[in-house]
Amino acid sequence: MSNYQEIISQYRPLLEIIVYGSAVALILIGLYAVLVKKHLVKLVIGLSLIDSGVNLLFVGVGYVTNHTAPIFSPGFETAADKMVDPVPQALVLTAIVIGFAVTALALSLVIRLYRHHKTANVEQLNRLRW
Amino acid sequence: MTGNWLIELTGIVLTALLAFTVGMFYGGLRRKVIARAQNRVGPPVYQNFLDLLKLQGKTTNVTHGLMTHLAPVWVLVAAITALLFIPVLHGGLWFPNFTFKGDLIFLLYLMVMGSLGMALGVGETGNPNGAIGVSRGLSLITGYEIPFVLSLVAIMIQFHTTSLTDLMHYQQATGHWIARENPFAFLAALFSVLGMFHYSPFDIIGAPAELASGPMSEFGGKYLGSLMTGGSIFAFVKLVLITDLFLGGAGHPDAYTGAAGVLLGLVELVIKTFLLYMIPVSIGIVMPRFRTEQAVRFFWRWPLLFGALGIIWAVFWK
Amino acid sequence: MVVSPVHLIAAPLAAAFLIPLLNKLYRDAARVVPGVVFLYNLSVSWILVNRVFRSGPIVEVIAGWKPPFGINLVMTPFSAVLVMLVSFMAFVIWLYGFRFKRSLKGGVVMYYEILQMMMAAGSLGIILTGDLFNMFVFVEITGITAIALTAFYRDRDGAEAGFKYMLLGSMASVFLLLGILLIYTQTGSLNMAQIAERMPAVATGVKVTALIFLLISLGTEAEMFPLNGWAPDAYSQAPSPTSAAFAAVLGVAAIYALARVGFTLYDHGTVSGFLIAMGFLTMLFAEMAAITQTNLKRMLAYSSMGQMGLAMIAFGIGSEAALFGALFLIINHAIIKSLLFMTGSYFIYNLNDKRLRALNGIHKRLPYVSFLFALGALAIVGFPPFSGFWSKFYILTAAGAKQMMPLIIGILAVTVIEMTYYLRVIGRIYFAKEESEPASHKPSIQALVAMTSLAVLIIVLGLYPDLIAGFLHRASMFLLDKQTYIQTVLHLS
Amino acid sequence: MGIIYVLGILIIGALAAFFVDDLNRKWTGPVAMLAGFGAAAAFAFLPGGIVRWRILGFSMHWETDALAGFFAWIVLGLSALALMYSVKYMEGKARQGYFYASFLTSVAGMFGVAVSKDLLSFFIFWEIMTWTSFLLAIYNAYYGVETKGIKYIIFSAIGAYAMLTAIVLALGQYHSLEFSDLMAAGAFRFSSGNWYIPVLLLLGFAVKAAVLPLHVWAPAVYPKTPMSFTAVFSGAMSKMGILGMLLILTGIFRSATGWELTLVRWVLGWLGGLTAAWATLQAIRQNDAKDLLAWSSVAQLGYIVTAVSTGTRLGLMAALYLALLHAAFKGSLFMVAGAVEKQAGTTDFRRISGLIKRMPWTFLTALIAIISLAGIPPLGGFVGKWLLYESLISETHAYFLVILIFFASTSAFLYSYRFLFGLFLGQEEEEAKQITEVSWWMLIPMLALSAVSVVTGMYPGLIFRPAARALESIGLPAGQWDMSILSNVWGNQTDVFTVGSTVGILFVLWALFITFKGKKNTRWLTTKEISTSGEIPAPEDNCTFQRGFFQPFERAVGRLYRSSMDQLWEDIGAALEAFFGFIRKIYTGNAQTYAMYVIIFVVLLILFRNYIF
Repeated sequence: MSNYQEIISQYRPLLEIIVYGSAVALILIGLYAVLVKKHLVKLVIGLSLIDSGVNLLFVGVGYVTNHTAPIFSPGFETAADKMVDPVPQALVLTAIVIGFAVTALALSLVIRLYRHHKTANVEQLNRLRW
Repeated sequence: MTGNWLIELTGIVLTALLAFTVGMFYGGLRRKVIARAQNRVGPPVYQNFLDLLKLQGKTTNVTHGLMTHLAPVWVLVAAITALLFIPVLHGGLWFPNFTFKGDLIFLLYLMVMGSLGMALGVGETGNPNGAIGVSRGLSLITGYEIPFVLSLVAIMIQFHTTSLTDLMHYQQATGHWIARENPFAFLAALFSVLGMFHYSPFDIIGAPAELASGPMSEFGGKYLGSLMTGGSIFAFVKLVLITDLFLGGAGHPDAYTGAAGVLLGLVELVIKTFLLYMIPVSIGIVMPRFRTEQAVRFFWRWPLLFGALGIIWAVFWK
Repeated sequence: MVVSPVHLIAAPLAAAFLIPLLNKLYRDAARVVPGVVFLYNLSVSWILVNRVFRSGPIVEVIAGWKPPFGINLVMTPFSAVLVMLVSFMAFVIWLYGFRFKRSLKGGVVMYYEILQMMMAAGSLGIILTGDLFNMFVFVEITGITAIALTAFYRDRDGAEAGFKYMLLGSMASVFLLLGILLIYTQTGSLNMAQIAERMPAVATGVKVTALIFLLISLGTEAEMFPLNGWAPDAYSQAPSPTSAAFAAVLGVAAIYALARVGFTLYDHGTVSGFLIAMGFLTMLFAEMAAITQTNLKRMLAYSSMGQMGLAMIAFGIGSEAALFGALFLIINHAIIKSLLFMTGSYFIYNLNDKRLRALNGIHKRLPYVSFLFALGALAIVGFPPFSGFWSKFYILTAAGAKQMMPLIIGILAVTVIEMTYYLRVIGRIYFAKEESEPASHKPSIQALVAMTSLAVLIIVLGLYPDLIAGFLHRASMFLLDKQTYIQTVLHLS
Repeated sequence: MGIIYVLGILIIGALAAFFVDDLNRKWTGPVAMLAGFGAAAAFAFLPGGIVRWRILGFSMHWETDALAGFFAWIVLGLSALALMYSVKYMEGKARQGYFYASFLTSVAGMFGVAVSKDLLSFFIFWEIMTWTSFLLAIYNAYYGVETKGIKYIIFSAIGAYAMLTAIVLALGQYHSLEFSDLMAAGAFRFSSGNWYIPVLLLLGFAVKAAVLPLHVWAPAVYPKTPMSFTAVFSGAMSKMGILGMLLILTGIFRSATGWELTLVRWVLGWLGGLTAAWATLQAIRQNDAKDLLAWSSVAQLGYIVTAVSTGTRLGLMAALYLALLHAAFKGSLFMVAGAVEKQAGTTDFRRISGLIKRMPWTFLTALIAIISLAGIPPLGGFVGKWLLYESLISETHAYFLVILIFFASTSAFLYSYRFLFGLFLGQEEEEAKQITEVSWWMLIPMLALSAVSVVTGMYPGLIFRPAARALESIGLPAGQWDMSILSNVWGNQTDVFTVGSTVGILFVLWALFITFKGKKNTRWLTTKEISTSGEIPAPEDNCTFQRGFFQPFERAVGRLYRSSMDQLWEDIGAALEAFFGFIRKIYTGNAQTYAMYVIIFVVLLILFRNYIF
């Protein structure tokens, strides 16, 4: 255990760059897809990517070196100050679930749209405007 | 001026008679003058009296309805009422009538009353020429009334009164005619007088050749007689009004008292009004008829300018 | 019976999950149960509102984690008023939609009722929650249910509107998450009271960036100007009771969240100018778009956006009178716009045509509904003696107290536009020659009761606004009083 | 408590009329009429008193002082008569419940405006009267709604919201909305530093009083409203604007530093004069009696506005006098138009003529009202004109303005005559033979209103005295007023009683003479038997001169007629709507664009965060 933590603390700057960098990259890639791509499914994928990026960001922020998982179990009742805050993780878990739900909903909408319009081009979906 | 209603009534009747007589004679004179100018012999001066006698003597009358029936009454009543509110002679016992009970603005409005009544009567006859004449006449009113009002307003503000009696009194007291005190206002009023008399070039209402004498065409007998009477009185009213306003009026109760004063005053009045009357008459001899819009526009140009100058003059004269 | 704010959220959620089961037992359970739940909610919120106004805010701790840890519900006078409003409107809308799609059996109606209940629950959650985490969750719950409801009719337009809503809603949720993340990294807490306490210590740059993210996300829900592309589509394509609910339930929650962020998490002064400016732009663009609409429900949707803009302006002005006006406006908007959507959808139901020109002379066929629509239109424009006048007047008074003449003139100029198109519709309804064939969908008795009660409220509040003035004054004062909020929530620990 | 009773009777009457209409249509009108007369009676016999109450922390204050009483009488009296007229006028028309409910509510609004002593209740009643009158304005048909009714409501809204702006600013500044408090604080003075408060308020009132650039709604809406309400619309509702002006300008009149009064006299006075002249010119060219009357109303209001702007003893008296008298004669004229419309089906001069024999009483009303309108002695209208001119000449020295007014009122003879000629004179149409006189239910209100003109022609003091009390109640010097002698500041007098009796006596005398002279032989002709055409026109021919009646005049005025304020506003409206149509294209309907907006918005906010937050 100590070995593992030492390694991590040694490479922590790198790790941070990797985690945060990939999170930002994911968000940007997702944004690119959402804003530029024309295919509905690609838009949905873009949204998914953004979601993942944000979640990753959250996980990264919530991590605290040398803390344990926030689980109260017999013998560990007083360990609250050594635990990481459970809230971000709960939030991320919820966000992932919600993201899943949204993606599912989005895909079902895409299917329906394709059925009605015979196209998946977002630019042709502007019957409702002005 | 007096509490004695009998004297007042006598005065009213006398004034009306005087106005009637003078007005009728002026009408006859006009016909004579025009005839002479055109190198004709013309009717005698008293021809109008003969015409009136004939008209009133007719017994068969037709009428188109109540308004037509009453139209001559309107005209006559308007003329007489206007006469009663104008001081025919300055001071004295007989001829000032109701002057102290009406001022210039009132007179202005009173003078339209007859025309409106006439217009209503004409309207009812259903004669299109009559209606055309009314339309022209009303348009013409908007023309000449404006310079006239301008000149009246000029005088009112110059002398701080709207009362005709006060104006006459001022002219008598100072000996200066208002025509001299405010020449522009006088000029504007003179132009308006041209329009008021509906003589050529402003004879567009009757327009003998076009409209078969227009408004008058459906009237005959007693109606035409009343109209003539009213018209004659009204002509005299207009002349007296201008005389009183600008030419010093007539009568010098301070200089001459009693019957002699009245008589002298009347003579003065007749001379002044006659000379005034000759202006529209003589212009009428030489000028051909305007079209309505030309006539209206004529009044909205120079006369209007003179009127405005009159007001400016009045403002700075003080 | 001991009640707590949890019931307000738990009851509809539980009922929503139970409905499929109950529907197996009793065929019309899906129709009846929501009513029971909403009635229960209404009575609970009535008790709670009384308790809040009598003895101060209620802080409800969930699962034993005391604030600032864990999750908790806070019911201040400000949220209490809105909870009451949302509960009431949810009930009325259920009543109105009782015979919704009565020709269809089971399934479809069940989904509709479930979604409506979920949306109400989510909205109540947004209003009641004391921490950002739950706010996020509830925003998402309402968002997803709202999207699903938007696409409820399985036609192409519904799907299109749903997709747009989905896209913008997801982006909003991303920004909400980012905002929460930033705040969390700086203050180390998700509890709003604690964040508010610690916020002054946070570096300005990060603070403002977080604020921007929060404003963007909540602004999307609250139909702020450049972010509201979804709104007209969603309002116009959703089923009619849902459109009413968008205005009366979702909109209330969204504007609450915006106010909570602006007033409690941050200082009011920070967001004041922004809210006024964006509120005015929202109002301006919405009304300009509304006047040229040819579709009744789109017109009403744009008008809703305009009202939200006005509410934002009021929150931006931020004086006590302005908040009073804002609260009153939110209440009026919920009541009147619901009435308009309800009556308007009966027109559409009868005509099978959403276009305005189809409305010509409809009053002959639906005299009572037309009358209610006209009443609502006059009220929402702000003609006295209807309730809409007082809210607008109070907001203007607040602006007048600060001598904001351009703003007043701007608001009123926009109101002229608003008035124009509403009165045009009234003109059409009453005075145009009718064009289309008569249909025979008379309103159901439940819908009539629902609409009439709203109309009565409009008139009663218009003639006697003092009825609720006391509550609103307390509520608006409490919103301004940040310290009390912090202390009330945190002193529990 | 009289105020409460009056309002209560009107509101209950409105509700009753609305619901009675569903039960039995026959009773709707009588119920409304009862409410109208009941309200007037309640106002007459119960002490008005003071009503104060608070709503949302604002105090409301209603009181019937002399000024409120004066205007309340215009409102209630005219409305009661109009409601009586309505009973038969509206017979057989649809949606009477709607009509009468709006009518009575509108009357309640007007009454409320008259008795309000604080700006908030003033505004509330003002708005009530506005939207109810809008409902009435669109009663007749939808065809006008898009442009005409909407025009009314837009202009009203602009005016009302200008007022509202002033109200909230005044509240923010002075923390009170009572007229008396604001007046004491000098809120209505241009020199107070908050010059925009009186300006905005005056703008609001100017819309209702149809002052020049804002007048276009009136000629559009008056003819389209049912005539029984137009009588009130033009007769009473527009006077509320005059009342407002009086209330606002009192402070300036009372404690005038020179330039404020001069400003009012110049701007408001000239606007009023221009309104009068312009509207008169427009009225002259109308071919429909209702349009003509509508424009004439605008013109008459122009006089009143000018009269108010003088702020002098004669001028203010002229304003109040004309306000009441205009209500009387324009009310009866609109009723005449309504009567003709009901009996003949149209009021277009080109389609009917010669109704005098068919509707003699209606003609009599029209005649009296028109003479009064034209200001010809000896009827009441002359007195108002006299006061106005004397005030402008002798008190405010507005010499060129008086010329303008004079031009307007001289030109008014043209349309006055046109109205009478167009409907009642000229040759009779063959179809018009079946037309009959209207019911006495309609005639009595018309004749009653005409009687006002006749009586005031001889005894204008009947109006002067309450009007003088009204002026004194707002602290303006009104002075002594004789029963029938008018006198200006120079002491020149006009005795209208003498005038009236002289004219009357002479008229009767000569009328008797001309009637009885050769009476036996008088033959009454039809309008077809005219001498100059040389032959009697065939029954189907109609020689009446109706088209282009004042063409020579129009040619004389010329270029002025080519410009149109209405067109200007409509162009502005169209341009705005086109602009809105362009603006809404930002909602492209493309989901991606919306997403792009979000991102751009975020980026902008982050870039400029230091300036925004």
